[in-house]
Amino acid sequence: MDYTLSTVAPVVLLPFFAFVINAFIVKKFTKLAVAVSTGAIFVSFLYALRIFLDFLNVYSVGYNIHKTFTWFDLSTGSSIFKVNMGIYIDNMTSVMLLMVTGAATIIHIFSTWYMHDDPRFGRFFVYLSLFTSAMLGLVLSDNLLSVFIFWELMGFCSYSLIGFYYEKEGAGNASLKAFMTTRVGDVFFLLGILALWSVVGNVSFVDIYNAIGAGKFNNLYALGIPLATFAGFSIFMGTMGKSAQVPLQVWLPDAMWGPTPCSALIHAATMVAAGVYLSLRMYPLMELGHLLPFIAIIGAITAFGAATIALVQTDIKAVLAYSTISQLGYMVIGIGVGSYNASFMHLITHAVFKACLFLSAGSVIHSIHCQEMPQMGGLRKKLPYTFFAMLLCCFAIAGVPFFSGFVSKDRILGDALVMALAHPVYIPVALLGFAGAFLTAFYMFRMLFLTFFGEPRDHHIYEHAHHEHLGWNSNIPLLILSVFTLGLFYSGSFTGQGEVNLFGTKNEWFSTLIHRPDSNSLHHFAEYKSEEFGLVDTRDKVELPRAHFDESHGMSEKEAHHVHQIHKAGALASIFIAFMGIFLAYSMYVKRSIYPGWWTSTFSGWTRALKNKYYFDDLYVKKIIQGLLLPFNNLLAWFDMGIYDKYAVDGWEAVNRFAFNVSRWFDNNIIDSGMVDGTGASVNLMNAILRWIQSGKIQLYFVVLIVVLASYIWTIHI
Amino acid sequence: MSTLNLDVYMPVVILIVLATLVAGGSLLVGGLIRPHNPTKLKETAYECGEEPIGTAWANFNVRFYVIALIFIIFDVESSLMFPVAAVFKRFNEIGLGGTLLMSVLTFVLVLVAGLVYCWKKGDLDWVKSFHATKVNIAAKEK
Amino acid sequence: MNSTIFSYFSQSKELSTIISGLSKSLGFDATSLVAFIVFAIACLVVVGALATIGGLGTYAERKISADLQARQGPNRVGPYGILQFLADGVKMILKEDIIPANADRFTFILAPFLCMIGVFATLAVVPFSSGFTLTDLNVGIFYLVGMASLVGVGVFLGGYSSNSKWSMLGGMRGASQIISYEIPATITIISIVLLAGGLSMGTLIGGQGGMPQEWYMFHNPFAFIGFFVYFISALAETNRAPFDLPEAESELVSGYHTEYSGMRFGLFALAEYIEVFVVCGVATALFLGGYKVPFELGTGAILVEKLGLDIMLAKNIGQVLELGSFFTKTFALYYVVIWVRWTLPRLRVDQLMTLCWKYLTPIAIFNLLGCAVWMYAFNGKSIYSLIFETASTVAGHH
Amino acid sequence: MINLGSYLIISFALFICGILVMVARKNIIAILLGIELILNASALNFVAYTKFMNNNLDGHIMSLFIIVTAAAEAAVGLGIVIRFFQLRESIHIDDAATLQN
Amino acid sequence: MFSNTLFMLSAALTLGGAFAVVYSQNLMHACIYLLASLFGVAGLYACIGADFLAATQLVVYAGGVVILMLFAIMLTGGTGNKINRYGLEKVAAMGNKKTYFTAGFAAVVTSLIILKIIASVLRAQPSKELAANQVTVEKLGTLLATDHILAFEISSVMLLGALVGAAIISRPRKEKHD
Repeated sequence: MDYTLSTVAPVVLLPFFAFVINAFIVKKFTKLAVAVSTGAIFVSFLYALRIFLDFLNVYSVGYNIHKTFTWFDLSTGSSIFKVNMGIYIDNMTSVMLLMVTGAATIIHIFSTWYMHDDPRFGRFFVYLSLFTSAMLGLVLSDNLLSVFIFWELMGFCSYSLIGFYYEKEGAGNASLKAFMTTRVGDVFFLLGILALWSVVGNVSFVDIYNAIGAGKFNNLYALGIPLATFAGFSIFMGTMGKSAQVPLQVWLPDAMWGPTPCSALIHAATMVAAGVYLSLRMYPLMELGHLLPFIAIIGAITAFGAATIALVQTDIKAVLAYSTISQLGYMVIGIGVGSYNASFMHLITHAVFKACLFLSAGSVIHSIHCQEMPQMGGLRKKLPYTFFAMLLCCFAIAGVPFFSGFVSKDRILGDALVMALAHPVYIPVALLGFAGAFLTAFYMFRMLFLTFFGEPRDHHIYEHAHHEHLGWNSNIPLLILSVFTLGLFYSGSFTGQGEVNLFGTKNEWFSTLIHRPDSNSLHHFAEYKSEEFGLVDTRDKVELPRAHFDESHGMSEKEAHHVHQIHKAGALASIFIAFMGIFLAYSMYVKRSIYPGWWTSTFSGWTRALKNKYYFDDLYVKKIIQGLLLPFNNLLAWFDMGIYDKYAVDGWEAVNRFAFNVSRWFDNNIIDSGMVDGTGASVNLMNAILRWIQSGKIQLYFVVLIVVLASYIWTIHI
Repeated sequence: MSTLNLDVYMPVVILIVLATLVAGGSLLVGGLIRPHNPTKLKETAYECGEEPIGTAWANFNVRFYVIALIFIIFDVESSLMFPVAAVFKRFNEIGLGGTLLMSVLTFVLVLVAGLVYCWKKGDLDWVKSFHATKVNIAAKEK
Repeated sequence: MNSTIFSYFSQSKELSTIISGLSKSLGFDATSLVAFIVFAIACLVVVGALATIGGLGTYAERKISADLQARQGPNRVGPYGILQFLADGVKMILKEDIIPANADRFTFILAPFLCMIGVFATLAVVPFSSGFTLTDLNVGIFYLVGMASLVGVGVFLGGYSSNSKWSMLGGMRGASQIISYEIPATITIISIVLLAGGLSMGTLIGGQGGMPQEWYMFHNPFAFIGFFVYFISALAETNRAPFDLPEAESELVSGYHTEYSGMRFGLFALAEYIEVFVVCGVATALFLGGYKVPFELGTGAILVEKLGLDIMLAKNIGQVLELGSFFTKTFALYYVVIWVRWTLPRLRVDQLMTLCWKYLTPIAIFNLLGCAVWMYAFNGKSIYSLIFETASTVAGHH
Repeated sequence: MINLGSYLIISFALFICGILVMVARKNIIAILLGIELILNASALNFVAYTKFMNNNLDGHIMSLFIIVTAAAEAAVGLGIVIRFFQLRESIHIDDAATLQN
Repeated sequence: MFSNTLFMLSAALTLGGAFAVVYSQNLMHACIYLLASLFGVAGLYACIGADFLAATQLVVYAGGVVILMLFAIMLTGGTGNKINRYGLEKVAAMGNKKTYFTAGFAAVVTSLIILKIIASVLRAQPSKELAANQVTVEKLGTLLATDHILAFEISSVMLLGALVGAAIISRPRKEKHD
């Protein structure tokens, strides 16, 4: 089909117009505003679906649509300063569009139930609309500058959403924290954009690829390090901020102060995905800058560290928040080990099951008005649909076969294993990755069991939890999302390892369509020419040869077989690990009351150790785990408090204290002993001058301004 | 290319001069023949026979200013609209009328929003203060 | 680039001989000099004529008022009292000139001058005929709007400078009324500019024709409404009844010119009457086809073709016809202005503002957008041609 | 006679007058008058340069927007003056120094 | 010939008005002089072919800004009673020796700078024939509708902001009873 502005723009503009309209009508017509927002995002979803189906129909790696227009043109003569804006849709973008609009639609619908008794019901939707449109704009952008614009817009929206309950002090602080922390990354991101601009003269993705392919970055240095490294690192810092990687992860757990649907949106579909998406887009730059090991290690630390923290959380949303960080770590590992396609797939699968998890958690919280897991328990009878959805999602995130998380995460882990065998730097990455996978399975099921299984621990809460009915806007969204946790939709095969192909190879659309722009094939972008809006699209003009993007490109048959073997081993290992985790959780929280005999007979060596837990209820169990993991936990807490609080806050205080001491000494010894009068007089004099200058009289300021400006102009040569 | 020629503005200047001459001339001619015996009573301002108290240059109601304010905004708007309106026909002939229509529509509607705001807030009501006072008094009595 | 009265006369051979002869004898290009002379004479003629029209306007007003009220009106000076305005003028000149002691003398003297300048300068672009337009500036109608706004300053200063409470109130009211009604008037003008595609009077009238169905007034429904909006606004802008609040006798004695006596008052009155004429002329030019004569008689081409007249003579005859057309329409509007005065009662000041801001301005904006949409939707065709086309299509002619 | 130099001189003189008014007056409205003068000087410069240097219309656009901005500025500025007068019964600029201490 | 006359007249009006604004001790008169000066600027625009700008200058300044200022002067008590009920100078002085001295200083500094900037232009006087004025309205309209469409639209938003802001600021409010 022929894409024009009018067929693509509605995807972004509909939510944005919804935002604009709702901003005016929200006070008087709350219901209408909600309907407008939801309707807009739904129509937007239909557009995205159409684009996606179109791309699936073309089914070509290189098919893309790139339309630009000149934003402004300040070129004079030979010096070209021209900024283009435009849209760039390739396979990745189309999948992202579908994911974002789909998840946002579900979340909108769910919010109509979750937020309906909130006094700021309508305003929530206003923010949601803006947030979604910003994310969609980011996804559609063809250059880093507009990515940055939407990036910041999203930053603002997340600030508003996290601080939605601004009466609560914690919410206000959390929103500030999120805003400030991401700002650190954004400054670097902007630096990276500028660095790229200085080389490429443009910041469109395609032009950057062209520049990389043409070797423009060779022998360029910034601050003594290669410019590609500098730019890549700066942009990755942006990712670290937005996608909550160590050490900028601190904001994300606090983001749960916002309403739960907004957490779903931030954690699943939009905000955190933006960072990973950016890094994926800039993958050739990262590769050129030799940043991949660094990225992988950052990801591994995040993945494992966050998982360990999640073990000891009692707040259901906190567990989910840390699991988000951990899963983001996996995506970053995927980038780091060159597993481009799997990393992106994990982004999508994670978006789906994490949205579902958050909505389920929201459903639980809304039902019992409590977030603490130790007070829950046995809720599966009261909330059967929620339980069902959450169970599927937990399977997915834990990496149980046939579920989406398995497909994507195990590809990442398999590639990590391959890299680890190839290069020792990656060994800790693989180890931490597998350990994190184990912990993930464990803590997710711990959460599930604590919430839904066992006996109700707080009967008061249990009694007051209303029985769930199959409401169209409360449970249907969960069930829809939970269906999409099946791996089938992403791989076309059940295991994702290419072993059981249900519908033939062609149906492995994900791994066929999404491919990293390889460094050695980047020069193909040079033939590319961007199109102005309104002209024909660039279908097939950038038809890159399939071979260049083949997974096995550059590998011999034998090597490919070797890699395949390792993948297989990794898959088996992770299946084992996942079941181990689930099993452990089960054994800790449910098992004894149900099959104690089976336990003792199978694992007789473990019986004594585990027996101790028989007489502990959940609180003690938690204490033990906390005791075992306390050192590590403390290490992470030290990151949070020791680094930020100590050096930023306390360090500054220490400096101040020191300065105070020095000045006191100065005061006592020098000033008081004989210089008081003289100093006093001089201070008075200075005071008089300053007072005269700082008179609040605008005209005097004006004169001073003139004089300063004059002296400046006088010194420059005209 | 012809050189700079500003003859088209000649009538403007001539007319302005002529206006001054007509006005000044008639006053001057009149000054020669008309009587001139000022008295104190003649030179006071007319207030239906009463002695004027104080000066007339007192504070005026701020609604005059609000009216002038809305006026100047729309004045500026119209001066921006004139050139765009002048090219509308030509744009329409070459098929860009829709685009221009949209931009004109946006431009005007934004300003209409301002007018509506002022309307809703009662800045366009001349007798609002009177009405407001009444309402106030009624509220106080309650 | 602009057609002026000078460029019209330059078409005749006599003028070019005069110019070349003068250039030879004086030793420099005499075009400007001759142009100056032509312009000066033309301006004098226009000002003279307009002053007479203004004077006759007062007479006509009194006569028509008298008719409407079934009385005689002025009938002593000259036949049917037609020289009454001369007598009034002489009286005004002979009246004692009083400047109040507390007045701000500088602004007191300046105010009538501003009114005069503002009104007279607008005469430069009033299209009496295709040739006899003093100068057809590119920004004609916009220039007219700008110059006319000087009158507002003059009115305000007149009220302010007298240092009298009546005057002050009248001046404030007058100024805010003038500026308020400038908005609907200007926006309506923009909608006509939209139809015509240019700001100069030549373009504005050129898009119309001699027959009523070719006038912009009947171009589309919005322009039809626009005519009335413009006419009402014009009445208010010139402080004519029923919008003569600034000089409402019953409440403000005489408004902003209470303290003005003799010729100074006369100047205000003269400016007002000429402005009424100018405004009627503009309404004619914008909505009623201006100087256009039916069947393109104004260009004289038909006369040359059918009667074999000399080109210049034919053109001159065409100009006279155009002048007739313009003045007929304008005087008709002038009559309506006077007629309205005795038909409608004066508005209250709050009704005045309500009418302007809550009725006329929204309607004017609606008309502007409506005209734009009409232009876009029907490709700039008038409603008559649309009907005509449809009819001829239906009838099978094409 | 009509050349860039004379236009620059005129706009220069206008600018200086504006500065004199702005600094010398203590009346806020008078200061606004000075600002109008300065804005006009700059707008005049734009048009003069665009006429004598490259003969396109960008300077006209610039001047047009200067005029637009000046009108908006005058509206808001005078609004503030009026409000200030309602509060303090003064439009002396030195009275507007509440933030000084 | 006439061009020079028009230019001279406009320049004289502009500069005379501007100097009178500086010189005048009466606010109302200063406002009138400002009107004269702006009128002159319109003439100057007309001299170099900016006929639309000249007309805009007339419409916006003569018809709009000056009236607004005159109104504001009246609303702040005209030029009458000089002392308000707090004993403050109500209509502030139009300056005294000290302020004029400061202003003169600022003016001298500024003029030095500006002269330095424009010196090169003044020294090299091009004496070529000036081209005839073009039709600007249509071109301006085209520019506004194409290249500067964003500025055009945003100016409407700015005007809206000015309208709403100024209306809020200057809206009459009920006095507190103290």
